[in-house]
Amino acid sequence: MLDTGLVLYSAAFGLILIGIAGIVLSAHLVRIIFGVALLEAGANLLLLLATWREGASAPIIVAGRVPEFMADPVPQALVLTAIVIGVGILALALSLALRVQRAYGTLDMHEVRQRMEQEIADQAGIDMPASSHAPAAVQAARQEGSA
Amino acid sequence: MRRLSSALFLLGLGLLIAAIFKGMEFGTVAPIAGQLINSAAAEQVGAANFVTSVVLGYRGFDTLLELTILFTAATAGGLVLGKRAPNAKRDPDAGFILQAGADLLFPLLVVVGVYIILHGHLTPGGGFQGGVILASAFFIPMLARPGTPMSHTAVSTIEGLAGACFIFIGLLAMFDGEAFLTPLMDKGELGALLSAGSLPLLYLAVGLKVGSELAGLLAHLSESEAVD
Amino acid sequence: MTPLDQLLALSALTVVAVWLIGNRQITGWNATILYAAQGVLLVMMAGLGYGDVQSIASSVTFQVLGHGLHWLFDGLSWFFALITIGAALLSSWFASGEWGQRYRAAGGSLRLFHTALALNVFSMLVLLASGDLLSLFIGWELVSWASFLIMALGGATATRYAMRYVTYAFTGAMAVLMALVMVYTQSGSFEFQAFKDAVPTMSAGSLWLIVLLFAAGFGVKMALIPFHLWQAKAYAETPGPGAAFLGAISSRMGLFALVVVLVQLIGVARLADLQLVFPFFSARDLLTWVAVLTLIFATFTALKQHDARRLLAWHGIGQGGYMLLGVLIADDLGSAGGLMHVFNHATYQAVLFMAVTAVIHRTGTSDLNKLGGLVTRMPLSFVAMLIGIIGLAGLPPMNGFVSKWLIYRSLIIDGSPLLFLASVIGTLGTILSVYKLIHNTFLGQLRLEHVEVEEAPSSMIWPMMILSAVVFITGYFPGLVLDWVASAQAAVGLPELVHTLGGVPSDKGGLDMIWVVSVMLIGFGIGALIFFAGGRSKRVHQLDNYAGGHFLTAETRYQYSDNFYPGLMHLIGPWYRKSFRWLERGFISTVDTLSQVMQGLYRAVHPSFYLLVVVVSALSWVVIK
Amino acid sequence: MNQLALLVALPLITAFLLPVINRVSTFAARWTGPLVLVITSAIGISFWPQLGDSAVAIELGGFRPPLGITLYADKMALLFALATSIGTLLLWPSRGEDKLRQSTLALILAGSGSGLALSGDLFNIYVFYELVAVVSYGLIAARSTAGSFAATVRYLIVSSFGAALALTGIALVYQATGTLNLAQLSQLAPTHLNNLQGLAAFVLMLIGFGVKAELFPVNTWVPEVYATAPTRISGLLAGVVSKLALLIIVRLLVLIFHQPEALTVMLVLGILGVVTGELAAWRARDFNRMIAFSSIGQLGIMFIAFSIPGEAGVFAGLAVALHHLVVKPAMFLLAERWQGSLANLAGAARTSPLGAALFILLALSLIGVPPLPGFWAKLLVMINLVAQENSLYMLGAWVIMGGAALEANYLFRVASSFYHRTDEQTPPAAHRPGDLATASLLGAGLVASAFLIMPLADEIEGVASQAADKNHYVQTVNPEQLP
Amino acid sequence: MEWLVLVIVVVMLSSAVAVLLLKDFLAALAAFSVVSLGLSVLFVILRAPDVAMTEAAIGAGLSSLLFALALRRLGLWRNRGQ
Repeated sequence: MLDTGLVLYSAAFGLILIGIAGIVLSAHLVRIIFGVALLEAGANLLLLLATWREGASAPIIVAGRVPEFMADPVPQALVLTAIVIGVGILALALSLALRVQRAYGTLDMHEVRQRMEQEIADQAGIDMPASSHAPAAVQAARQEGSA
Repeated sequence: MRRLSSALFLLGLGLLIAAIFKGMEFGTVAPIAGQLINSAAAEQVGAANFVTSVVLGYRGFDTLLELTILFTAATAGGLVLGKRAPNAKRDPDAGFILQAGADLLFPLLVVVGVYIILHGHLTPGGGFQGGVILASAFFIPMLARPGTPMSHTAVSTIEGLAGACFIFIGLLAMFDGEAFLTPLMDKGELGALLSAGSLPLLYLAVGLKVGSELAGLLAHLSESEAVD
Repeated sequence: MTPLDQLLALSALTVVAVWLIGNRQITGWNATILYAAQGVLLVMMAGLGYGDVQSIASSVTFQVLGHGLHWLFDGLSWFFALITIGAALLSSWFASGEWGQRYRAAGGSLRLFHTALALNVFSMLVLLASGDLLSLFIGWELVSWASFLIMALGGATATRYAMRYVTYAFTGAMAVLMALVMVYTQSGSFEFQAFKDAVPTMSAGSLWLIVLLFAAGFGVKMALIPFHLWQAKAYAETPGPGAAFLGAISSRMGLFALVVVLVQLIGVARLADLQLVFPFFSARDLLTWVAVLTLIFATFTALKQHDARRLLAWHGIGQGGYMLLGVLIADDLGSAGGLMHVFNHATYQAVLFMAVTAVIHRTGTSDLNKLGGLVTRMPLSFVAMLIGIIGLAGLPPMNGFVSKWLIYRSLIIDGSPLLFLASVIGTLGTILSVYKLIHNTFLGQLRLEHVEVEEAPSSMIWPMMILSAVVFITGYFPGLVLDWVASAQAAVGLPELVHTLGGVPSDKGGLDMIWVVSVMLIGFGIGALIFFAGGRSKRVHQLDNYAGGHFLTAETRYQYSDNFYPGLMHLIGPWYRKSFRWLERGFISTVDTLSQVMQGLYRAVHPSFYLLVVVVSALSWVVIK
Repeated sequence: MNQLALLVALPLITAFLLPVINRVSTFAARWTGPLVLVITSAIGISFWPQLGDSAVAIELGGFRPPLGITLYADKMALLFALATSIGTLLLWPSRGEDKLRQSTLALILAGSGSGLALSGDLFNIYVFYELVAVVSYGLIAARSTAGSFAATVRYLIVSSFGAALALTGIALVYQATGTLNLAQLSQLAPTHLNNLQGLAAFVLMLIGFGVKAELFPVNTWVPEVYATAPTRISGLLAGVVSKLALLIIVRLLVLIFHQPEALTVMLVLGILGVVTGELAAWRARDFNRMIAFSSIGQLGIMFIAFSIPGEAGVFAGLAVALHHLVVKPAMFLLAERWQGSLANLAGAARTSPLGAALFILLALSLIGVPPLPGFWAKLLVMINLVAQENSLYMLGAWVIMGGAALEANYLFRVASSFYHRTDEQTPPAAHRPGDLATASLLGAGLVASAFLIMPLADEIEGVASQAADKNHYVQTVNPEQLP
Repeated sequence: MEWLVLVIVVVMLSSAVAVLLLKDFLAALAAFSVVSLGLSVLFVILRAPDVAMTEAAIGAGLSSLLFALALRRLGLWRNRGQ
C-alpha cells in the first residue's frame, strides 16, 4: 500500500513547482497569471495538509453528536481566507493585463518591459539605457561610442 | 538561455524541497490551537460548524481583512479599468432561450445563496460560498443582456454598508468594554438555526459583501471594451 | 564661561552677524573687526603649555549614546588658532576694499563670501579645540564642508573642482570614521587617553590598518601623494582672498589632526617599530617618504605651471611635505622646524596669494606668459612678492630659512642622508619656480596693455605690508615664534626646543639669526651706498631699449617669458606622465563600468527569476550547513 | 487598551463608507479621510505614555491566545503604526483623477499598515501583508499611464510570488509547531524549529516579505515602480511600507529564529543590496531612479544593521530605519517637480531655493554628516558591526563606508548643479507649496532631532530594548498550553 | 481510498502541466478548472467540506469565469496562443 500523506504532500509541492515554472519560464502574461494561481493552490493544499491526520472527521457537530477525533479546523479557516485573497489578486491582475494590452498591444513580458523602459526614458527626457541582454563590457563599449 | 537556467534552478528547487521534506516528521506535534478550539468552541461560540466559529469567531479579524482585500481589489480594479467610454460597443444580447433561462435561474440562485449563507454556522458553506452564488445570480442576467448593465451605485452601496456592518458589530462589543469583534447575543442551543449569537448576522454581511464585490468585479471586467 | 567658550561663541556670532549684514561693502570691515576681536580673545589665552596652565577646557560638553563630547585648547591648538585667525583677519581686510566692490559688481555675493570665510574660521576653531576622537571627527567634517562651500563660490568650473575635493574629502572622512570605530572597539572609548593607553596592547596589524586609515583620511586634506590631485585647481579657482586664506591654513588642519593622532596619541616611537613587511621599513619610514615624495613631486609640478595661482597652490602642497617630514623626525629640532614652518608658510603664502590677486585685480590675468615688467607700476606689490618668495625659497633673512634650517639640521643629526638630499632637491625646485614667478610677473619687458597700470589700492597694500613685515621680523627674531612652537611641542609630548630670541643655542651647531641678518643688512647697506653714491647708474625709460644699434620699439618682443627653463624641462619633462591622473581616471571608469553592470542587473527581464535564484541558493546554503 | 484596535478598524470602516458618503456630499468625502487619520494618530499618541515599559496584548474577540488573534502593542509596534498613519496623512494622494478611489485606498493603507505593525499572529501578518500589497498595486496604478500599469503588473507578479512562498513558509512553521501565535512560537522554537525545516521556513518568509522590504535581489521592481508611480505614493512605499515589512522580519528574528545562519543570510543579502543599490544610483540619469536606487542601498544598510545579534542590532537598525523614515519621503516630495533628467536640474535653486536647501540638508543627513541624526545612526551601526570581530560583519562595515562615499558623490553632483548659472536652459518649475510645506516640515523635524539627539537616543534605546526582549513578549501574551 | 487520491493527484498534476503547455488559452483554462475541481475533491477527502465548497465555487467557478472574461476581452478567445 502507498502512503496517502506522501502522495498528498507531493501533490502540493508538485503544484508549487509547476506554478513557479509557469511564472519563471513563460513570457506571456496570462500564462504567468495561471502560474501564480497554481502556485497559490499548491500553497493552500500544503497549508491544509500541515496538521492533517489519517482518519479524522470533519470538525462539524451533526445532530449534537460530537465526533471523538476531529480534524484541525484552523488550517481550514486559513485556506478559506487564502483562497478568497487569491481570487481578489487574480481579478486585479487580469484587469491590469487588460490595460497593459490596451496600452502596448502585446502581453509578451519581454516586449512590455522594453516598451515600459522606453516610456520611462522618454518621460525623463534621457536616452534609453542600453539593453540588459548585452554583457556589461559591450554596454560600456557602446557608451564610449556614444559619448 | 534564460529558460535553460530557470529549468536548472527549478530542478534544484525540487531537490531542495525533497531534502527538506525528508527532514520533516509527521504526526508528532499536536495542533495546539486546533485541539484547544475543538474542545472549547462548542460553548465559547456555539456554532455547530467549528470552521465557521474559527472563521467568524476566533479568527474573525482575518475574515474582516479578507473582505477588505476583496473590497480593495474591486476598488483598484475599478481604478485600473476606469470609466467606460459611453459610445463603446457592447456585445449583442443573447437569444430568447438564454434570456428566459437567465430569468428563470435568477430567483433560484438567490434563494440557494441566501440559504447557504444562513446555514453557514450549522453546515458546510457560508458567506463566501453563498456570496459567490449571489454574485453569479446577479451576473448571469448581465451575460444574457449585456445591453442593460447593472447599476454600480447600488452595488457599491451594498458592499460599503455590508462591510461597515461587519466592523460595526465588532465595535459594538468594544463599546461594551469587550474586545474588538467579540461575538454578541446569547449562544442559543447548539445546532439550531437561531444560535451562535451574532455569527449568522456576520455571515449575512459577509455574504452580501462578497456577492456585491464579485458581481462588481465581474461587471467591470465584462463591461470593459473588447480589443479588436 | 571659560575663555574658550567666549572665543567659540564670538566666532559663531561672527558667522551670524556677517550673514545678517548681508551683501554690502560694510560686511567685510565688520568681519575684519570681529576677527580682530577674536584675535584679542585668543591672545588673552596666551601662555598655554607653560607652567601649570596646560589647557583651557570648554564648559560645553555633550553625552550622546554614552560617548562624551568635549572641547579644549592646549598649546598646539592655540598655535594653529593664532595662524587661522590672523590669516582670516588679513584676508577679510584684503577683501573689504576695492576687491569687494569689484567682486560684487561682477555678480558675486559678499554675504556668501564672508559667511563662508567666517564659517571656515569657526569650524577650524572647533576642530582645533577637539578634546576627544569624536569631537575631532565632527570638527573635521565641519572643516571639510565649510571649505567646500568657499571653494564652490566661484561659479561652474570652481564647482567642478570643489566637487572633486568633496569626493576626496568625504571618502577620506569615511576612512577616518572607520579608524575611529576600530579604535573604539579596541579601547572601549573615544577619549584620547583611552586610545593612548590601548596603543601598546594593539596588535601590529590592526595598528597598521588604523595608522594607514588615519593617514589617508587626514592626508587628503594635506594633499599628500597620492591624494593631491584636487587641491591646486580647487584653491586656484577660489576667489582671491579666499585662496589666500585656504592656502595659508586650510590644508594645515590635516597636519594638525595627523600630529594629534600620530604624534600625541600613537607616538612616533611606536610608529618607528611598526614593521610589517620588511624589518627595515616601518610605518614612520612610509610616512616620511610619502612626505618627501609629495614635496618633490608638487614642487616640480609647480615649476611647470603657467598660472601664478596654480603655481602657488602646488607649492602649498609641497611645503606641507616639509612640515610632515619635520614633525615625523620627532626630535626637538625637527618637530620645531615642522611646526614653525606652518606659521612661516602661512605668512608668506598669504603674501604671495595677495600679491598675485593684486596683480589680477589690476591687469585681469594671472597667466605668467601674459605679464611682465610690472615692477615700476606696482613697486609695493613687487616688494611684497619679493619678500614672500625669499621666504618660500627658504633663504635668509626671511623666516622660511629658519624652519628649513631646523629641519635640515635634524635630518643630518637623525642620520638620514637620503631624506636630506631629497628635501634639498625640493628646495632647488622651489627656488627655480619662484624666480619664474617673480620674473614673469614683475621683471622683464612691460606689456603695452599694462603701461598705465597703477599700484594696488591701499586696502590690498596694507595687509601685504603687514604680512611682509611679519615674514621679515620673525626671520630676524625667530625666538618669538619658537616660544609658541615650544609650547605646542610640550602640548603633544614632544621634547621642547631650547631656544633663544635669535634661534637655537650653539651646542647642536646653533643658529643666531640676529647675527646673520644684521650682517646681511650691513652688506646690503654698503652695496646700496656704492650704488647710489657712485652715481654710475643712468635711469632710462622702461620702453627705451636698443640692441645691436637698432632701436627696439615696444611691439617687438625681445624677452620671452613663456617656455621658461627649456633645458631643465627637457631634462625632467619625461617624468611628467600624469600617472596619478591616469590612476584617478581608471578608478572612475571602473566605478562607471560596475555601475552599469549593476543597472543591468536591476533591468533584468524577469524579476521572478531572481526570486527563484535567491530562494534556491539560500535554501541550498541552509541545507548544506 | 482594547481601543488600540481602532487604529485598524476606524480607517477600514471609513474606507467602506467612503463611496456612500461621497454619494451624500463630495466635500465630506474629500475631508473625511484626513480627519480620520488625524483622529487615529491622536489615539495612537495618547496611548504612547500609557504604554510605559510594559507592552500590552489585545486579545481580539476576547479569545485567549493561541485560540484567537492577538495584537501585540509594544513601543516599536506603536511607533510604526503611528508612522503609518502620520505618513499617510502627510503624503495624502491629492492629485490624479478618481480622488475618491485613491483616498479610499490610502485609508485602507493606513489601517492595514498599522495592523501589520501591531499584529501578533503569523497568518494574520500574512493577510495584512497581502492587504498592503493589493492597496499599493492600486495606488501605483492610480497614475494610469501605460508605464505605471506595466510596472504594477510586474510588481504584482513578483510580489504575489513572494507572498505565496511566505505562505509556504507559514505552512511549514504550522506543520512543525501547530500554532500561529508568535509568543507561543517563540516558546516552541528552540525545540521544534531549531532544525532544517525551521531554517527553510525562515528563508522562505524572509524572501517573501523581503519583496516589499526591498531586499536584494527581489527589489528589481523598485526603480521602475518609483519611476512610474505618483511620487507621493513612491515616498509612502519607500518610507513607510518597506519599514513595515522589515519590522515583521525583525520580529521573526527576535522571537523565533535564533539560528546564526538566519542572521548570516540577512547580512549577505544586505551587503549585496548596499553594493548594487549605491553603485547603480551612481550612474542614474533621472532623479526618481537615483533616489530609488539610493533607498535600496539604505534598506540594505538596515538589513545589515538588523543582522547584528542581540539588542544592539535592534537598536542600530531601528535608528537607521527611523532616520530613513523621515528623509526619504521628503526626498520624494521634492521629486514631484524635479522628476526627469538630472541634466535639466541646472539652476533649479533659482526657481525654488528652499527646495534646493532642503535637498542639501537631506543629502547631508543621508550620507551621515555630523551633527545631523544620520551620522549618529551610522556611527551606531559601524561600532556594533566592528565590535562583532567577524570578517563578514567587517566587510559590511567597509561596504557601508564605501556606499556613503559613492552616495556623497552622486548626491552632491546633483546638489551643485542646482547652483549653476546657466542661461541657455530654463530651470524646472517651482515646487507646489503643499509639497514644499510637507518636505520642510520633515526637514525641520530632522534639524530638531539633531538638537534633541540625546533624549531621542535614550528613547529609541528604550524602544529597542523592549522590542528585543523575547521573554517580555511571551509573558505579556501568555498563551495557553495544552492540558 | 489511497488509489482514488493517487488518481486525482495524477490527473491534477498532469492537467496543471497542461495549463502551461497548451497553446490554446481556452484549453488551458479548461485544464485549470480541472485542477481546481481535483483540488476541491481532495479537500473533501481531507475532511474539509467548507474549503471544498469554497474551492469549487471560487477556485473552479469564479476564477475560471474571470479568466474567461479576461480572455474574451484580451481577444484570446479563439486565436491560437500568441
